[in-house]
Amino acid sequence: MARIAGGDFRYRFAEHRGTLLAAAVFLAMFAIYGANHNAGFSTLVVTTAANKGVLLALVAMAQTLVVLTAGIDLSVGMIFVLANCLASQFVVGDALETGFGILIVLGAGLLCGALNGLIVIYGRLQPIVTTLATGAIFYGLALLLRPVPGGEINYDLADALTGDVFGVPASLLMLLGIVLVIWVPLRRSVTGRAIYAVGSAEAAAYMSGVAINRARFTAYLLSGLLAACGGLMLTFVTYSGEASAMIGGSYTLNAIAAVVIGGVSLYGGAGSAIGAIFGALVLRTIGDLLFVFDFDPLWQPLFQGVILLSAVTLGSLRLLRVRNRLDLFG
Amino acid sequence: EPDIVAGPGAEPECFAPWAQDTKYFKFAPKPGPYRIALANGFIGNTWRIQMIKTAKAYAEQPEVKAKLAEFKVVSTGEDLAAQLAAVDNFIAAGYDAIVVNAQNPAAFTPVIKRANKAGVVLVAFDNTLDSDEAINVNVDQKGLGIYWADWLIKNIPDGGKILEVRGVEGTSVDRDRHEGIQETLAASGKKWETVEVVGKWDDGTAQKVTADAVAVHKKFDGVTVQGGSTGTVRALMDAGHPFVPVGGETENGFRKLCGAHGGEGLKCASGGTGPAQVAVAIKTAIAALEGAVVPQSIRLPLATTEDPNFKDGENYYSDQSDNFFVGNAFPTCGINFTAQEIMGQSEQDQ
Amino acid sequence: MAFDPIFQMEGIAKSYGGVRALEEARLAISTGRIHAVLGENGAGKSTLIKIMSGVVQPDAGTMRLDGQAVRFATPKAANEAGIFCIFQELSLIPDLSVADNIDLADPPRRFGLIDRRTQRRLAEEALAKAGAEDIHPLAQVRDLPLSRRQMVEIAKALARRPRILILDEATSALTAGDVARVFAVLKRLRAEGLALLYISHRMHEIEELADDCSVFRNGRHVASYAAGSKSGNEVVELMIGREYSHVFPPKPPLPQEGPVLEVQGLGWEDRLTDISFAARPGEILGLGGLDGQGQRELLLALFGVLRGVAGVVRINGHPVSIGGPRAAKSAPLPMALIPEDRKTEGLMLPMSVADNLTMPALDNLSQFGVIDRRREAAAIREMMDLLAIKAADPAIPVGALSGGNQQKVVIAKWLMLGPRIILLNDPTRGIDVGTKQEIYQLLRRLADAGSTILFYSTDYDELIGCCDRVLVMYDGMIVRELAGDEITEHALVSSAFSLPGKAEVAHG
Amino acid sequence: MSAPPTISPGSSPLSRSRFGTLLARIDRPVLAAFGCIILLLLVGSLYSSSFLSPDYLLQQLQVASFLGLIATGMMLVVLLGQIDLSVPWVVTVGGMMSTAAAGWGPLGEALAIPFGITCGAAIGLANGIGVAWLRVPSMIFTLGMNAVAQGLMVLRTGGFAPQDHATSAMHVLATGRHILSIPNALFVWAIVGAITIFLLRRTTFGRAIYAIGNRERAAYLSGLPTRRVIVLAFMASGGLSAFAGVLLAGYSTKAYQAMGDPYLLPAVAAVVLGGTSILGGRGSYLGTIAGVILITLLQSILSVMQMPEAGRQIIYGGVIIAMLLVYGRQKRQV
Ligand SMILES: Nc1ncnc2c1ncn2[C@@H]1O[C@H](COP(=O)(O)OP(=O)(O)OP(=O)(O)O)[C@@H](O)[C@H]1O
Ligand SMILES: Nc1ncnc2c1ncn2[C@@H]1O[C@H](COP(=O)(O)OP(=O)(O)OP(=O)(O)O)[C@@H](O)[C@H]1O
Ligand SMILES: [Mg+2]
Ligand SMILES: [Mg+2]
Repeated sequence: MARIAGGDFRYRFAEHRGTLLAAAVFLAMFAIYGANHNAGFSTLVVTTAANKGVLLALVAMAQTLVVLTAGIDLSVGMIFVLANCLASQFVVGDALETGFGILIVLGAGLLCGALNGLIVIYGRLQPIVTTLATGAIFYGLALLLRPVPGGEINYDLADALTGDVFGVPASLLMLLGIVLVIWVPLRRSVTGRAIYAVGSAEAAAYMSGVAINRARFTAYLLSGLLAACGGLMLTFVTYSGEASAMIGGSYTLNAIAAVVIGGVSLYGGAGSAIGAIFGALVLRTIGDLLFVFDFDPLWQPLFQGVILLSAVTLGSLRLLRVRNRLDLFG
Repeated sequence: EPDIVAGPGAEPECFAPWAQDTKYFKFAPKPGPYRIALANGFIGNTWRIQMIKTAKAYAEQPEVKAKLAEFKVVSTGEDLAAQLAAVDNFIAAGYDAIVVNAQNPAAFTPVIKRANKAGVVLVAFDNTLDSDEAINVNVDQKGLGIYWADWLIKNIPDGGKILEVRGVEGTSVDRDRHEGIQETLAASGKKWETVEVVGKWDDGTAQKVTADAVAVHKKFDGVTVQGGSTGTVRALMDAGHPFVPVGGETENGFRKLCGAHGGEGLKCASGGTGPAQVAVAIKTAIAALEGAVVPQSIRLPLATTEDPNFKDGENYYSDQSDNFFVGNAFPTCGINFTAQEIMGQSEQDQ
Repeated sequence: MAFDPIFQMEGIAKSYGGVRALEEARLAISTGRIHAVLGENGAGKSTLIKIMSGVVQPDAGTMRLDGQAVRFATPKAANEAGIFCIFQELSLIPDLSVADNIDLADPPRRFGLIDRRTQRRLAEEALAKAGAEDIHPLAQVRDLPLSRRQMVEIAKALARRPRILILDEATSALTAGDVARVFAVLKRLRAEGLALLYISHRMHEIEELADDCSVFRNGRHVASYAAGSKSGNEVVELMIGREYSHVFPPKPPLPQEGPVLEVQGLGWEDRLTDISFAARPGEILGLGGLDGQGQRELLLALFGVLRGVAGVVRINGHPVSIGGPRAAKSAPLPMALIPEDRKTEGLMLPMSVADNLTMPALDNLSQFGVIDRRREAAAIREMMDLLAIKAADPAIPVGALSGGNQQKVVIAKWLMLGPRIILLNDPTRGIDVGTKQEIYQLLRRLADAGSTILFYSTDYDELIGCCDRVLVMYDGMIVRELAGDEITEHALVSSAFSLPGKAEVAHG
Repeated sequence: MSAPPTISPGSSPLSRSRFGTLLARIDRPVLAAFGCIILLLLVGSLYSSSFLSPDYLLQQLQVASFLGLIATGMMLVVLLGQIDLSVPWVVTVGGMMSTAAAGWGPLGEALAIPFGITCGAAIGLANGIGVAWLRVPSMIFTLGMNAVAQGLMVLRTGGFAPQDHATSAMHVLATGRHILSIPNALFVWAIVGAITIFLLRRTTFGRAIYAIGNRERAAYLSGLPTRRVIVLAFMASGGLSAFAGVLLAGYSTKAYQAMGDPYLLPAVAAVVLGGTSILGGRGSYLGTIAGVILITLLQSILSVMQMPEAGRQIIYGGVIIAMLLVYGRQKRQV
């Protein structure tokens, strides 16, 4: 039994290696950042970092769910933007109206996710193409809703969620809540495991009697929901809505990068949303480093590009250990 | 927070109030030299890069340099949240003033609050803020539309078919310029038909959509283009479209063409405010820090030139890049950059 | 049969696109019996059981379970009716743990969430039932060797408490030891009153296990009979529908030329240690021993696929260092490797037979990278005739061929290169008796033509029947060399289990 | 006898259809795409008859040529089962570097075009190495390279190449119409296209691309130079994107920041609408041609119809989905 127990640890570690690595990288980078910031780790600095980190983290979680099914979602950014525009319209007024507005926003996210899911499952189109197209549609809707930037939000709620609770950023607590309410149960549920199975070996999963379509659908559904949560949060941070293709695009792509840095396999079936969250925080911290180190503004884009490239290339160090060339192929 | 005081303010000819009822700010004077930051958003286009170069050129000018302990520029890219975070960081890091070119004018309410609480002077330009809590250095976008429309009305005696090449949809700038044009044309009493296409302020896009419009509608009597003016005129020339009056932005390339073909009927009105407005914003910030009384909303003069006044080396530079934005002179503020001064700024020096 | 059947199929028909996989097929199985299904590749065995287990839907026909007519829309439905299948193509999820896989479809739950502890316990029980206690329930399936995975597959089925258990060539990847254990399990299950359906190309397995047999040919049911009521030859002839004899071609005396392939002190990681042997032209050199003792690694090492290989390899006396398949093709004597898994390593299933055939030889069929269509076409025709590849048209996807013909394509595509050293990695796995015979004869022809053949097989009869010499490997070392009539089942088995210390290590 | 890759069958390993039906199925996407083009023009002609006028159509083909070059490179990469997200800034690199070269006196003037293309190919080389040797998923590596390319351009030029004016050669190539008023750009695309078709159908390189796209492991064990092929494909993609950048610079007589941004998603969409499987291993260049023309027309017609951006986006997405639902669905597994 001792053998097994000893073994257990090894296996469990192997399972979470990616996540742990991402977490370590983030902590290191953030330490450097704080150490060089005039204001150090003051509440304002941390809260500021948290607020923008959580935005990307939520979208990255959304991306993770689809990537786990061996798909890719190019529309998360646009769902994010659409939710932002909806929120700037409906999340206002007294508690009741606000709550109702939030339901509208999240519901819209679910609808978008459902649409993606249905097209991928019953239309049998490739996820990447499907979401490329639906992304355009979602953006169009956002633009209908908000021809020009503006709108408003329940300011008390916004301040509460972008502020801090006894020095702990409220946005982080919200993220924690979402992880506990959505990710953790999913990870341990049958459907959650089915999502991994589908991503890892669809045919085998089907033969084993796994409910493939339900798994896929759930993944897209929750992906839409999480992206909408992100959009909601964006509205709290910006007090307004904007139908910006630029923002949508950059969040989609950064989410993919975050997912990879977070140790989720783009081939599906392996990885965790927690890892993706840390991946997102790593990406954000790259941006912050620009602030504390005195880069010429015209050097900044190059610096960010190089760091991003190195971050995603880090994984290929494992190649050095490959002894059987066949292991090089997926 | 600044005190709200009665006008008139300092240097009224430069810091011109937006309207009669514009309120004035007076910040508690601070001893210099100052730490000033420029929180830029997107950087990947010509206008923004020239703006940053101009800002640095201005900060390098001796009399300005003397007043600055530090001038820091950060570009946060497309992402609005990142720009807001940058402003918050500057506040936290105790900068005296922050100059922003907002990704989205509506979004700054929260940071303005925080800035005012921390006694930091916040000055917005280009994309100004929908707020009267911070200083806005405004270009009269609608006025620009009116300016172009008037030019067409003046040059097309009895109305006709106008091609309007619009900017990036969903932005207030595009909306204001568009309204300025349409309202003026409508008010002119002449008969106008306008065809709208979206040029996204991008030469390539503008050129493509113009070409399409010409291929389909064959002939226009006049053109207005919010940006990418060079591309639009190129498209007309490539399509062999006869030269007609054009109201466009202040790209050097546009003015080059106007200068070259003015004789052949390409009657241009080139107007806008170049990236140099960042200099006015910085100047305003310094003034505010020194305790001068400044309007909350400043109206920038438009830098305009019409046919036949295009002069090489004066209001355009045939030896310079087409992409260069020319309207860099604000004489009333003692600001006048030649292309060389801006281009001279090499990337390395900090 | 005396027993009244628990499950019956009548007049089952199924065709894929143009291909008729099954027509008028029928089958009846009873509890407490092991029913063997025999047939050539493409006879329709897998299709039949895919229909039984709800993976595909029949075009026509009826199925009865306990007398009631049934239809299974999905594998799930079949499972709920107590029918479980262990497929020829594995149905495991590589990225999940063994435990996760074993109760993939309906794990133990608490408050709607998966109960890890119970799951762990059930997994250990199931593994024990299948006689595979050595597998750690938390290990990722991805990290297990093929034979271990096959055991997990079996454990997975047992964990579901089946009424009818189907094994479609479930043993084709197993080592002798595992096969013995599985057989014990199957016999116990029979005793417990399960109905078992067993598909294998291994006659001796069937002879050992089966109570009833049904033979299929070209998608039709040709005969059902009680086990042992027919001689093996009759059986085989039923299967292949023609005269059947001389399975293995005669072994000519070896030409006494010097060795073309010499290996000295070859080692790799901890999987291969101090391998030394030499092979002569015209020789078929077998690799024996339990599965996974380094035979595959040895072949890969020679083919240049492994990194950091120690030792010397000489071809025609020249030391060579081969950096990969490409280099192997252009070695002093061209080399070919018939890989283990034809579906993922041998073929591009969706591409046409033609494209697959010419893949390795493209360089020879082209000038400055431009393919010479005429020569290509000729080469393809030649190969298809040489190996009698049954394909309606070389332009159809190779994936549409049956296992045997696919395997022929894998071999043919390398022969096109005219290799002088041929490495074969268990080439007859899942191949029917008739095709095997063809392959054995082909190998001998190639040897007689002067090629040197290194032949790894999980199957003793093959080694005995085909090889001039056999190197028995254990734990990455050559523990014994058998030549001529030393090569007996007994010698192979005994030396396979022997420990490195005891056996006198033979150096070629 | 041997099947040209253009009729290599469905992506599902289990597909078992016969040769005849095969041909039919494979041609369908291409036919459907061309069908949609006709449909689109007819719909357009309801708005204005000039959508059918030759000079409008030639005009569209000229603009389509730019996208066509990019989509060609993208297709090669997609056939490998990869994707190239570095298109936007590689296009810009092509434009800026060629115009920059034009600044170096007569020699630079002459070498402007090849130089621009070379710079693009160089980035493609980096992409290829990242994917083939470092084995980073192309989805993410090319994304990073795109950021790096942007950084380099912003830095190198600080917004303006010291010389960012296109050479007359570039201008002529992009906008000239010398032979019976057919745009030169169209000839450029035609030539590149012809070469691509030849490569894909007749050469070992093409065969290797399809093989790798289907199963890299088997291709490697068959002794194909998988890495070299992958790198070459990415270099081709980079070079062609840069070439498009060169032409775009010639088209608007100058290079400028972010000039490639509008081309990434349309390129992917065009390739997929043309029936190429995004998973690799299957697709025909004819389809890509159809896809490119389709996308170009769609954008142009919607814009000329003065459809507001919102509507344009929704229709654009809707049309892509609708068309793929008509013919782009892959067969169900098992
Ligand atoms: N998914 C499919 N699509 C097309 N044809 C198929 C498919 N599956 C099987 N076939 C064809 O149906 C016939 C029967 O195949 P099946 O796999 O049942 O044979 P088998 O008896 O299992 O052969 P083997 O012994 O090689 O497993 C073969 O001709 C095969 O080519
Ligand atoms: N009853 C029999 N009579 C004559 N020859 C037989 C008989 N059974 C099998 N053979 C031949 O002996 C060889 C070994 O027999 P078998 O059918 O067991 O195949 P196998 O070698 O076990 O194949 P596999 O690799 O699937 O285990 C086969 O190739 C077949 O040609
Ligand atoms: Mg079978
Ligand atoms: Mg078989």
